[in-house]
Amino acid sequence: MPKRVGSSHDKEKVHKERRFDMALRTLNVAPGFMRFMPKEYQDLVEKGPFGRQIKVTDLGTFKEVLEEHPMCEGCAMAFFIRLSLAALPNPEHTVMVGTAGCGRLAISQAAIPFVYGNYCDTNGVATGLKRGLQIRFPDQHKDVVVMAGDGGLSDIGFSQVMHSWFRKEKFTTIMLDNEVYGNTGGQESGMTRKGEVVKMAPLGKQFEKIDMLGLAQTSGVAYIARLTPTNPSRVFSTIRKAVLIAREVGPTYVQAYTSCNIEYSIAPEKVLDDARQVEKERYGFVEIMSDEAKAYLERIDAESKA
Amino acid sequence: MSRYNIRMAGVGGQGVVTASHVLSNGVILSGGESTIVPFFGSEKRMAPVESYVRIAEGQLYEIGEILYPNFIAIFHSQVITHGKSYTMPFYSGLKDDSAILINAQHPLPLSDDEKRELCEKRARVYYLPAMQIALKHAGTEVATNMAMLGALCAIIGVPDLASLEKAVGERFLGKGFVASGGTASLDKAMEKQFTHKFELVQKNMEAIHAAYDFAVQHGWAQAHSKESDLACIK
Amino acid sequence: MEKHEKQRVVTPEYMFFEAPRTRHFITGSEAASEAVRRANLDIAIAYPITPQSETMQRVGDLFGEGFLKDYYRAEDEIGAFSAISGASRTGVRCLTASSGPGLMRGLEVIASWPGHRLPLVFLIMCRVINAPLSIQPDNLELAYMLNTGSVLFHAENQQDFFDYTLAAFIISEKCEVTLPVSVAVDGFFVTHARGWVEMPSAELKLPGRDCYNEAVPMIDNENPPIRIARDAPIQKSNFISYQMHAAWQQEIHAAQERSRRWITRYMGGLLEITNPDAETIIIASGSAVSQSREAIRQAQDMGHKIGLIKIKSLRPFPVQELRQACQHAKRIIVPEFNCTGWLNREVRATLYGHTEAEIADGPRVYGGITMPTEMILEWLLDAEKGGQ
Amino acid sequence: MINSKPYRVVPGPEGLLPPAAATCGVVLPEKGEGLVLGSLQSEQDTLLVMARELLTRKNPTIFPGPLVLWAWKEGVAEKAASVLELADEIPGVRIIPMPDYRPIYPKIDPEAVINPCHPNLTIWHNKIEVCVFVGVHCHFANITLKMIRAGTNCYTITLCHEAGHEDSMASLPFCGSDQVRALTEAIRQLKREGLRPRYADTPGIQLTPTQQTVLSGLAWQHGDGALAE
Repeated sequence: MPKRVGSSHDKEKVHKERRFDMALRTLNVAPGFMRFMPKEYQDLVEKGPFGRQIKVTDLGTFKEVLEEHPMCEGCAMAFFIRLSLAALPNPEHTVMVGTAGCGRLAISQAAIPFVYGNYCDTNGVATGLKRGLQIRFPDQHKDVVVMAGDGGLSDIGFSQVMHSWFRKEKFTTIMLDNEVYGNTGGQESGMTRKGEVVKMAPLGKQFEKIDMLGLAQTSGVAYIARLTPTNPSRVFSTIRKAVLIAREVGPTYVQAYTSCNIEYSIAPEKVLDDARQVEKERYGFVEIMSDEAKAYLERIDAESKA
Repeated sequence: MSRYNIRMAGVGGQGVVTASHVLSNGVILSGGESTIVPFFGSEKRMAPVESYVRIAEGQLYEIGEILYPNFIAIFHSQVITHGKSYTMPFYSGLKDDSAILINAQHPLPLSDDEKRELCEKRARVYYLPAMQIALKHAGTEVATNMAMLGALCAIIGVPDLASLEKAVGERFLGKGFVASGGTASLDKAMEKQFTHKFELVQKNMEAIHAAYDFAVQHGWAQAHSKESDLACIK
Repeated sequence: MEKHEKQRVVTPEYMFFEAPRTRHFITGSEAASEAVRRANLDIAIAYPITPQSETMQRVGDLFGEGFLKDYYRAEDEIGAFSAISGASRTGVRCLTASSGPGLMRGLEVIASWPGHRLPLVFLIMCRVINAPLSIQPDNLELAYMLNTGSVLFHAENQQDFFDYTLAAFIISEKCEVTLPVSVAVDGFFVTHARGWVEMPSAELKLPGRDCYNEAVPMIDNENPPIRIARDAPIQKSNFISYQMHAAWQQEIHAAQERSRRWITRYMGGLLEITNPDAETIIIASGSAVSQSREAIRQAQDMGHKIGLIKIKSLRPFPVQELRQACQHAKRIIVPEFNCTGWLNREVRATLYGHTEAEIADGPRVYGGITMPTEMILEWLLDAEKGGQ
Repeated sequence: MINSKPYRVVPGPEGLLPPAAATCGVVLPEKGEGLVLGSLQSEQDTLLVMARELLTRKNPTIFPGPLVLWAWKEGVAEKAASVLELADEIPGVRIIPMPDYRPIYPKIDPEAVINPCHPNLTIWHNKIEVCVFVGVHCHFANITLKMIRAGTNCYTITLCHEAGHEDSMASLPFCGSDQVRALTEAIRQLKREGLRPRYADTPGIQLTPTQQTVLSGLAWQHGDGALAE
């Protein structure tokens, strides 16, 4: 059961626990100022996910870090982002990195530090963030999570993605794969499927969808997963594993099918049907883990049970 | 032909930019000069969209946003109620003795200050049930933008309806128009609703005519503008 | 114990002005890395390009010796500059460097640092910009740097390269500045040549970065607010007025202005004047200053008194100081090591309406050659003749 | 010399955007000094000007930023307390926070927050003609101050923890709780000297309608401050 914050006793308890953690101090409203705080902040302080374990079944019982966002109605990407942010093992110690694309419209609204730099730079910036945080807080896990689109990671940001993997940088890269440049209005990306007629591919795309999973394997990424947002608890466990393994073992990569219902003309209410179909026909659920990553997961599972 | 600086404001998907193109082209077809420039952010849902139409007899040199309009067309009430406007308040920069056309069935609850300022500017404020007109006459609320055009056209007196009809035809039947972003996708969806593209044009024109008549009947037409339309009297 | 832990932290004032110094005959690359040794630097990210590499590989050796906490060779300049921007956001002291084509490659990132309010030091070892290719010195790249929003110094020699680099870290991290500081030097002429450099003891180091006293929150989850989206929201829309973007740009240039106080305090001013009462004046920056000094000596032997204004800070530019210094000037020449004459344009724009002097459109060399003192002398004598 | 007259930082509205005062020659004060309308003054004179403006202008409002809203390190609770003491001395004052700097979707509630992406929504809506920024990171304070000067007639006061702000009408640098308390004392002094505050009849802090709604809607909130140290 999630820790419910109701009675003053609980409140006191939560508060005491938080005292030991610097990050949670940024959630302590200064004495006397609570009544001037906007409701969303009061809710985040009282009912937020910080400093406690959240399970997928807890959705709806706590104040999520992301609620309002300006993405399209029925957007699968927005849904996946919401699930992923809720699944972060320690949102109070997580930094998100994004780049141009639809996703950042939602991610930037979340109650998690968000870095938006330039075109192509996500995995370079994440490298610097991770190393800087490592210098300043050598005894504290600080999770850095890149969340960007297929264009941002497989085209313009490709070099930095690959090199962050070669260097074995310890952070998570999540691709929001809508198989098109959605934000700029539907142009071909490297992750568009061969033959699709989209903008800038007037004759249909001439080459195959880039095999990012294969590249990740070749580069020695410790945990690799490909999924669709059809199964929230799977999204939860995948994101969680990816973030945890990146702490100790090495780079992790999650590729999620997050259809663009505008550019691929999917009715908002059919978005999840489409995801199910795509999952069944070609996307599937793929999970590739190094032995070291497996051992690590087993170890922390055993520790948490002990 | 008077000089008009028209600021059109609405939210994504309403066809604000389309309406501005049609209006502008209609003016050119009727022998005048006109330019437009659209602006939109990159938020996806209910994003504010503005388009600026300049109308003149002679050559137009200015570019960019219209910061000091003498006509404002509000396509969606959220422009006012949610501040979905690039400049705040929605009538910022409005010249004295200008007109505001708002798509709403009933007057919006403006604050006392807003009412006072509009009154001081001697602004005429017209509420047009554009969505209802579109539904009734075109059978789809997507034609709301066309209803707005019809009333706008009646109020300022340009272009003539024949030119406007021609412009609507060019927009939906012509090959030269390059729609950006999601507009092209919307176009496709619209086309599916009608068996013939001609029908689409015809329905749009019906919305335009109905709104035009509505405006004329209510005495909004330029020649008949009444003192009672002034914001301070409402 | 790491090497850096054995160093004693001293105030910037002590390091710059009071600590006893000893003289060393070293290259510019050595001078820069010696500055880094005393800078209490946390992380440096490098990518090789001539003539910058010597400095940054020496910085790598410092990492090996334990003076830095992290260091790596990045995949390219965009990778290096992006990563250093990530590190700077977390509150650690940061360094990177480049030359000519590398700088041009990374320019998108460089120009974004100020807007992201990122304190860091960027060393520029000037080199010809392609095409055609050359590895020789030419400082055209600084023309591109002038409008990036970065604070920008132009060092004349090895001593300057040492002093400006150390000062750059402190100025960059001042709250009201919170900007990258770029220290440029002409490649080879300084980086690969030896000169005398006076340095305080290597047992001293500057205080570390005080990141919670800066203009923006750190991305570290340890300081408020918990919702940090501190990078400029780039859209024009209902909830972000265009004004924000405009005010943001103003603020970058205002921050640059605020660095004047610290440049004056730590570097003795934005410019340096020799022979202030001369009617013929040379205005120069970088290696052109050294060449000018020699030309002035020769002119003096011939009975001509020539003034020299060395521009140390290109951004902010010493506008008032330059106007003041040129009030009584009759003739001005602006020797430069680049084809377009960016310093000449700066000088003309600054002095317009503030001086009666003739401003000559040169002299200039470019493509990778030094400026012979004879050339400067020739222009000086021409100017004097023309002015009569 | 052209433009030799010192630049004055006066309340707006100035139109599209005023220049940044720092680029017009206004320099930041040293410790012990303050800035008033762009010129350097003693700390005490600066405090008295601030005090007078706060007592006499319309709808005085304090805008606390993240650095004072969240008790994240030693000294913040103390400073927050000093800000509340200050508020208690300004009759009719409101406290509207700037809890973060992000662009807020879908809508800024001007009775709940002030946001650097569009600060004037809050100034206009609440007809604020004098305000105090305290605990806002300098970058965001500076861009906010310029926009306020562009579009409103609000007199801006900054109690800056760092080097101060050229673009506010009155600015005090290096402000800890002692300086905030010195401002409170200056207000008391003016009152003792016979200055009748504009809102003398409405003592205490006024909640905005949104703040009242939130407060009455949530029972747990009555233990205000219970979470803080």
